[in-house]
Amino acid sequence: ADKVIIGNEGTYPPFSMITPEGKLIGVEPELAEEMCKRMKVTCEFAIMDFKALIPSLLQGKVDVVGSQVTPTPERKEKALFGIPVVYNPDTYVVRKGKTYEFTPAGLKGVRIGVQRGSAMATFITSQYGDAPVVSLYDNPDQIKLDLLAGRIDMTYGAKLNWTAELIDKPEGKDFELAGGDNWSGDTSIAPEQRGSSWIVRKGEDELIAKMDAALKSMLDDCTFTQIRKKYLSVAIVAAEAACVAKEG
Amino acid sequence: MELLALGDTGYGDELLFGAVITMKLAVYGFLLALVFGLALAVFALKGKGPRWWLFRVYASVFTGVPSLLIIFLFYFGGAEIVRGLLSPLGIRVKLDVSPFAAGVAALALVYAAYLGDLIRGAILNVPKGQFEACEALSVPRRHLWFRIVLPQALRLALPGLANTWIVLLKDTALVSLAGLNDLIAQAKIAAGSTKEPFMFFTAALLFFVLISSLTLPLVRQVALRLERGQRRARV
Amino acid sequence: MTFDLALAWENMPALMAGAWTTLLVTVTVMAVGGPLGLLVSFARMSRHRGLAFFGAAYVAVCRGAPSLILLYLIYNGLAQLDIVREGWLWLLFQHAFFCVVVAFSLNHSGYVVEIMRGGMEAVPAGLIEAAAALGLSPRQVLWQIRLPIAVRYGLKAYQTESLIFMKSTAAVSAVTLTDLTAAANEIFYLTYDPFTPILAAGFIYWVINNAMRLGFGWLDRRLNRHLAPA
Amino acid sequence: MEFAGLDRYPAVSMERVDKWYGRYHALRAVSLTVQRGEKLVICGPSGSGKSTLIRCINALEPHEGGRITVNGILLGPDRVSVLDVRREAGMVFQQFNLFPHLTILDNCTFAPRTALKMDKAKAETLALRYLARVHIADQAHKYPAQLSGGQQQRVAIARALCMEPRIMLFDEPTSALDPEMVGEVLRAIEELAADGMTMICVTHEMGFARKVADRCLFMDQGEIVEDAPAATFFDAPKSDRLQAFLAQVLK
Amino acid sequence: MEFAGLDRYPAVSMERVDKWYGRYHALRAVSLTVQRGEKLVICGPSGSGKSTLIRCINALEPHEGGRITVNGILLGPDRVSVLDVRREAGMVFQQFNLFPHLTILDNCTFAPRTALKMDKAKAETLALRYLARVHIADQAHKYPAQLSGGQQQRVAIARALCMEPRIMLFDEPTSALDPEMVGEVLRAIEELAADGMTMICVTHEMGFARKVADRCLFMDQGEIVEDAPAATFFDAPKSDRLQAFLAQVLK
Ligand SMILES: Nc1ncnc2c1ncn2[C@@H]1O[C@H](COP(=O)(O)OP(=O)(O)OP(=O)(O)O)[C@@H](O)[C@H]1O
Ligand SMILES: Nc1ncnc2c1ncn2[C@@H]1O[C@H](COP(=O)(O)OP(=O)(O)OP(=O)(O)O)[C@@H](O)[C@H]1O
Ligand SMILES: [Mg+2]
Ligand SMILES: [Mg+2]
Repeated sequence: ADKVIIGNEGTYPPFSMITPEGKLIGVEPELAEEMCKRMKVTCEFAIMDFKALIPSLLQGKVDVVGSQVTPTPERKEKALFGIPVVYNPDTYVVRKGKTYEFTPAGLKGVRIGVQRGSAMATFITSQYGDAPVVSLYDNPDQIKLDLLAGRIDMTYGAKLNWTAELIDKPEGKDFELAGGDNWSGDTSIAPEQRGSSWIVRKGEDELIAKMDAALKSMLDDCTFTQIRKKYLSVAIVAAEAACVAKEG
Repeated sequence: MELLALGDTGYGDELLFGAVITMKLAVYGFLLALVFGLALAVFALKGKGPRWWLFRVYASVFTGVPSLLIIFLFYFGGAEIVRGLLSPLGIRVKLDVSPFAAGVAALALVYAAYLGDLIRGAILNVPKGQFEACEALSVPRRHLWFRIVLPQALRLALPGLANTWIVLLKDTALVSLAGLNDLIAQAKIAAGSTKEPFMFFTAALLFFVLISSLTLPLVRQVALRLERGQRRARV
Repeated sequence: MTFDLALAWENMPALMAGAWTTLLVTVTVMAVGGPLGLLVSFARMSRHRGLAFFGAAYVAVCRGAPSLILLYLIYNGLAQLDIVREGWLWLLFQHAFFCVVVAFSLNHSGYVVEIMRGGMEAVPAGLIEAAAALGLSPRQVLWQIRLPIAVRYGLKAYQTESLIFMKSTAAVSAVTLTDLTAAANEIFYLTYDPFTPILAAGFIYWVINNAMRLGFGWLDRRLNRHLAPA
Repeated sequence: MEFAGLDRYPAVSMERVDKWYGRYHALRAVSLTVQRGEKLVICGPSGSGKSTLIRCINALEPHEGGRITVNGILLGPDRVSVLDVRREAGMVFQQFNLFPHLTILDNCTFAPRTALKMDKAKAETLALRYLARVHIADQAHKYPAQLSGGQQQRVAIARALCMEPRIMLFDEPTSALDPEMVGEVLRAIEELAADGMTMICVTHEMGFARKVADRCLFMDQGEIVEDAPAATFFDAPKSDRLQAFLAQVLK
Repeated sequence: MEFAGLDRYPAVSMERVDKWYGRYHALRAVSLTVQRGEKLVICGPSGSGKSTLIRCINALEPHEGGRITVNGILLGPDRVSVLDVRREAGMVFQQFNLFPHLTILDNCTFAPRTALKMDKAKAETLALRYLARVHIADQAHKYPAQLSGGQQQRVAIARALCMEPRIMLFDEPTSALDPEMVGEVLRAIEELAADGMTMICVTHEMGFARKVADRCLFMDQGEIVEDAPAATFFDAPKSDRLQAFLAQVLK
């Protein structure tokens, strides 16, 4: 393929966002641009709701979903996953001073907000059944608003994002992370290989192989880490370890 | 407020582009719906024959189901539907339905059903004498329709048309859910990137209120023009 | 284009739960927005300039704004205000359902105002004069003659608005409620089947729509008994 | 009848009444006295102010200058006595104006029950009596749209009578009717007239006027141009305008 | 006039024409011959089929049985000759049916320009000539709603004349008019009659019928009950039904 259309959501800082000039920036778009350069293809971004990304991929409207997708059994049936671009474990965000026991009994009646159509939503229902009161949101911003407003007691979502978007910010002073790191994806995946990836349609084995090769080379020469550092201070994949160590 | 500025410092220009897309979507959708609705109205004009029933079935489906579902259906399934329709003819096409195309098609088909009903009612309300006078004067069909009946029907249908336009305009908001970068989508993106949702949503709200408020005086102008001759000159 | 009957059947309980939410929202909003619209229509038609202006502005905003945005501003916007969050209002506004009812009632009532106004203005002046000539007070004329007749005139327009509004309640998924459309979308996100959940939900909407139509038809026959041939 | 002294007042008296519609002078210093029991017919060209005149008597239109008294009740420009006056004077319109959503019986009982707080049974007895008087009691349970124009107009008369007014005002009661139905309505009015009720009737039915009226008025451009007993009115019109009018109407 | 032989045909001939509205038998074997230049008046009670009769002549209603020929053109049930027949016969309706959104002049030029492809200047000259003939050329640039009923009806006559028909059909041309305006329209029709045009007119204006008609028909229940010269029609009606009808209409 000479031209690859990459789907991205544009509303997921710091991984993906849009500047006032209307430019798509963030960890993932920049990684993707570098990847395309190395693959010697021209890339074009299509920005859409996260929920529309996978259907658009399946319908051929985009060639790659360039927003981190957590592998679940259902998704793996439909698409090919590349190497992880981010291991972003999921965690709970709760009000400071509240302790919960993360079992169906412990969360009985507790109000949890999660994103619609996400692996996290599936995880919560599979873990706790209908014990907690689950509210479904279209995007994490709405979850944050309701968390602040007190409509929900906790949320369950990507640790990196919640740290950057709430805990590290002044309005997040009353909140803390809880429940440790969790993996909402396919549990059959070995822990060291866990992580969210970019995906392509089934049958595009050639494309995914080229992408993986390009990403690997970026990891190896530490370009990956340089790009990541522009937005985030901590490593996002295990494969970064060498580069992180080198720089001390 | 500088977040709403035009140019590189704010999202004003993005919103504006979004607004242009929204307007384009609404205008194309409405015009197509009008043409198609008119065709349906004329098609189903006469009494309760098979054509009327066919129209009822069509209207029942397209007005019975939310436009959002029809937009989704066209967006995610449109290519397949068209391929399915064409393949018996031996035509194979590679085609992709853009959100804009899906939006226009869905809005046009849905609102054609509403407008068809409206226009049909208006035509039936044109006094029968107007048709008879034309017949008695041997006026050709084409002139009967385009110069006598439709102008008068338009006058009767106008308030309903204005109403439908406003409803359709607001319905365009749904196409953002299929990935079109219209005003609502731009407002969502700006809100997501800046974490200032209220400013952008209020701006979007004002845009819709403004357009629909402008519609009414505009319609009044058109009405006055169409009403030419209907008003009794007060002496 | 394939419709997966098994999948649709398997998800029927989720779809029905969604449909129940859709119905509940629709009925509640009609019960709240109808009388509210009637009230504002009096302001809109009032000779008092301030009231009339309020009525006109109310219609412009409530009718002109997409309910999705209205809903968003009420649900998330009001929650930003400390007076709302710390006062008794929070007891109400903390619930998504309450916000939905408020937002949609504003929207719905905007239409009701215009429908009522149209109906009231269409009542022949002669009928009102006849009632006045019989010695009825202006209040009696309004409530006993003008209003009942205006309601009959407006019924068709109200039916159209209600049916459109019922379908527009799909926007409630933006504030955590899972209505019929949201339920269908949940299934879609899990299966990525572009047809089955949408067509199944579409069918349920169609049924609700026609049930409402029948209800209105019945009401119309009851109210317009006097037009039936002897 | 309750007031022994009532007979001293004329049924209607107008003194130099002026009526403006915006800048249009619709009644120009009209003076008129109608005695109790008198039958008055008003005619005149379209736009001459006939309807305006009787609508002022009934306070359906406010008047700007002069005095109107109805059975001794002064209808000042302040209009405080509007409801009282309307109970004295019943009105029948050209377009019937029956309430379409009420049955014939309900049309007739409606005003007595709401305005006079009469109880249901009494109001219905009353209504049936007046419906019988206009020969239409058998239609009591139908709706207006189910009756012919002539029947509807007779219901309108019964409805006005149910308020037991002392004066009846008719504004072209037969001009919206098919020629064949005019007769039945005029007959109903004639019967009322025979009962001694005070009546003011705008009509162009000259035959009817001749037979029923004590007195005829001719109006033109907001003024009463001629006011004469019925006989001389038709046979010896004085003013040119009335002569021309009669010539045209009688062909 | 172009056809020398045209005079041999009667203007209208109907032979045992039947017309059904669904299961309602509206015309029952009606036969009728109208000679060129003849003035025919049709009267009869409401619903007797008068309108149906003249609408059949103009092919506004198809007929089910029998033959209708208009100036020799056969209007078979196959209706192929509809357009030809309509050019022979102009029609004036009770409700005028002017085009409300066109000026008076445009109302008159519309059919000549669209149906006859006449050019604008010629059509306007023609229209102004016929508008002048009904004394209304000065209103040419107004809209119908700005004219009185009588004026509107005269425009409708001019509009029909602009197609230069050889026969004019009038369906109660004055019954939607105020009494004062009837005269002016009847005068306009009288003038046409004086010019020798063939005319069939449904009307209840007996004075007019007496003055203008050569022959009068009385219809009842879809049949022609009486067909007589105007004089004997009014003064010596033969059938009971016509006698009863005349008694009622003339009061
Ligand atoms: N509400 C109004 N506003 C302005 N002008 C009015 C109004 N009602 C009546 N007029 C004018 O007042 C004049 C008298 O009207 P009125 O209705 O009394 O005439 P009329 O004698 O009853 O005529 P008609 O025989 O047509 O009923 C007319 O010129 C009319 O145009
Ligand atoms: N389109 C129609 N469908 C069914 N019945 C009709 C139709 N038009 C007329 N009729 C019936 O045919 C009969 C004759 O109607 P027509 O209009 O010819 O009567 P008319 O003599 O012109 O009466 P009028 O004086 O009321 O105009 C009536 O009984 C009428 O109800
Ligand atoms: Mg009048
Ligand atoms: Mg007729």
